[in-house]
Amino acid sequence: MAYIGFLLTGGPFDSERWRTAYELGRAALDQGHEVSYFHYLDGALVPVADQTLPGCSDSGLYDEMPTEKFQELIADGAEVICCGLCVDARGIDASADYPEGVEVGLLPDLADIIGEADRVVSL
Amino acid sequence: MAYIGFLLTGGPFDSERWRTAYELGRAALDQGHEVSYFHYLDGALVPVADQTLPGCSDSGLYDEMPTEKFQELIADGAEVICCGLCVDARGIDASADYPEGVEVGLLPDLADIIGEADRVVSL
Amino acid sequence: MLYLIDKPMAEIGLRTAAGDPEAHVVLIQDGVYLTPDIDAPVSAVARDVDVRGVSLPPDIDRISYHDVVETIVEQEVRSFV
Amino acid sequence: MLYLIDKPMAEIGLRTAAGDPEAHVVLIQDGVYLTPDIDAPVSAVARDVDVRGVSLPPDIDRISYHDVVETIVEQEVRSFV
Amino acid sequence: MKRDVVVLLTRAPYGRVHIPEGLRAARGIAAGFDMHDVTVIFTQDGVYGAREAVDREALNMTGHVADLEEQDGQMVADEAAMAERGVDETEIADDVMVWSDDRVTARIRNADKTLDF
Amino acid sequence: MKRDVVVLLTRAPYGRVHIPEGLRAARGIAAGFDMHDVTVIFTQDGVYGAREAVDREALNMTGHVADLEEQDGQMVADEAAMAERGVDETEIADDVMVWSDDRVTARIRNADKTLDF
Repeated sequence: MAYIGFLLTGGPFDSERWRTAYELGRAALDQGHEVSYFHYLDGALVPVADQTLPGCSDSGLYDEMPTEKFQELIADGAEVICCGLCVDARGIDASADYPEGVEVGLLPDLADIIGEADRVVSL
Repeated sequence: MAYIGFLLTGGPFDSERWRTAYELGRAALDQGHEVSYFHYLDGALVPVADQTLPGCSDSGLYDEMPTEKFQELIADGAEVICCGLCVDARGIDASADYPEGVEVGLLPDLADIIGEADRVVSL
Repeated sequence: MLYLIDKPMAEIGLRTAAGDPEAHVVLIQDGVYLTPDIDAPVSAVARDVDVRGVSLPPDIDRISYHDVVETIVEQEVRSFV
Repeated sequence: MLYLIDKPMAEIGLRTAAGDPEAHVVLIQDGVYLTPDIDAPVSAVARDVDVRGVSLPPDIDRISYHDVVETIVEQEVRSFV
Repeated sequence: MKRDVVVLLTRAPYGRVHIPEGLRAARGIAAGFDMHDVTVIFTQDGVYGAREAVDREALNMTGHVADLEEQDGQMVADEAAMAERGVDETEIADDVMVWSDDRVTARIRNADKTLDF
Repeated sequence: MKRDVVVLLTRAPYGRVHIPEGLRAARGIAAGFDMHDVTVIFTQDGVYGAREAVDREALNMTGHVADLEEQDGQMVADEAAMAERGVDETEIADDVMVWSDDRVTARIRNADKTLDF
């Protein structure tokens, strides 16, 4: 088993990076690896609850919304930490806006992931 | 007096477009013109209340946070409408997350701005 | 017609301005890094120039937001920002 | 070493991969539009290829997310995404 | 007042919402009170989104394109942007017209208003 | 475990938070429990941010750069990216080293981990 850490700086609607982070994390969990995410910059917007976009294709990027994808990863054992400074900068109220399981941390958490993970993928 | 409409699709941290929209709107109000904003896509994140980023320079982009800049424009007479679909997609709770004066609208509001404004600037 | 040009949309923006004998190009945001090869007066937004520490060539004028708005009110604008 | 390459970071990413005789390049996201001129095996993420309707040249393989992760676990990775 | 509006789609189609949401805006403007005339132009990396081979369903384009057509909106691909990216005219979807550099830029200059996504 | 970390700054400095917040991350990593070794490389459009003439104060760089220096982090500008953009070595700030293409890319390959902003 390996430990794979992800740094995600992309937001939910401006690039595919959140989705790539999800797909790689999904595959890693399926293969029995340990997975941590550190959401930084607009990555902090990805797990915000209650995202809805009507009429989305079942085969596309938003078959489920980004927050649902990450809730699924958390349920399957992934650790998801959002940078508290980025949370505050965006006016996100973590206790009200994040679903259960999303943690708020700080840069020492990213430093720990870098120190402990076998692989780090920056997206 | 002219009527200037702005379409803002850029978010608060990924490009300078919100700031350009502010500066041009500020100058237009100072010159006695009428100003409307339609915030679309990540533009809907710009007026979200309670943004804080510590240690920002007084001479830089975040001397005040984007939401404060737009609250100032609203106080000085600008109309700020956020696209409701974009609001919902981002998990923004308009009544709780937007400061007073920020309206939620739909694409017909953009169509009206295009029909009525003397100039439209897309940012 | 005033043409606001930023870098990401410079490709279509400068082509569009090039076909207008009355074009006035205004470089804005990261557009101030550009030195467009165009037969038209070119200005650059002063604030965007200053914070980036860009040295403008002598044929590019500095312009304030105030003057951009004055010009936009006088004539139409196309934004490539 | 595996090199994940998207378009916005292709400039530094492909230069970095070019210096590694053991490089395996994986085009990902908008990186699948690229046809890198590099002396290394090149793969492209299948899902990203399909949704964009890109026709891959014969020397670029398709790769699944599952296989990307397997390869990342076997060897180090550099992400330019 | 009814306006002649050009909507520019400038970004690559997948991974971001700009092409589908730009189309949503285009048909929303065409359907509004003034019933503006709307021309959607795929330019720069947006031309990738005008190709027949893209998965329009996965890109959430299908419904917006149908609505836009119903409002008599037209879709155009910018030949100069295609040439720059090696996209051939035969690759462009049937419901998208291919216009030359001159025609595209003249259309943008002559529009009443332009928006970009 | 203490790691050798490269932080790549790839975007133009003004209008987005990537350079200051990338520097914040760099010094945060250098100051963490493991005290990682950190090299910040300004590359692609990021090299504009390594120029002496940028207003570091307005870009919120000053404090992060000071903290990074205190943690013995180093800052490097990528000469190949500079050449591509017409940025001369004389324009680079005194506290940023200019490294050749080979040296930059070898450093990235040989790092334990890389991050980019």
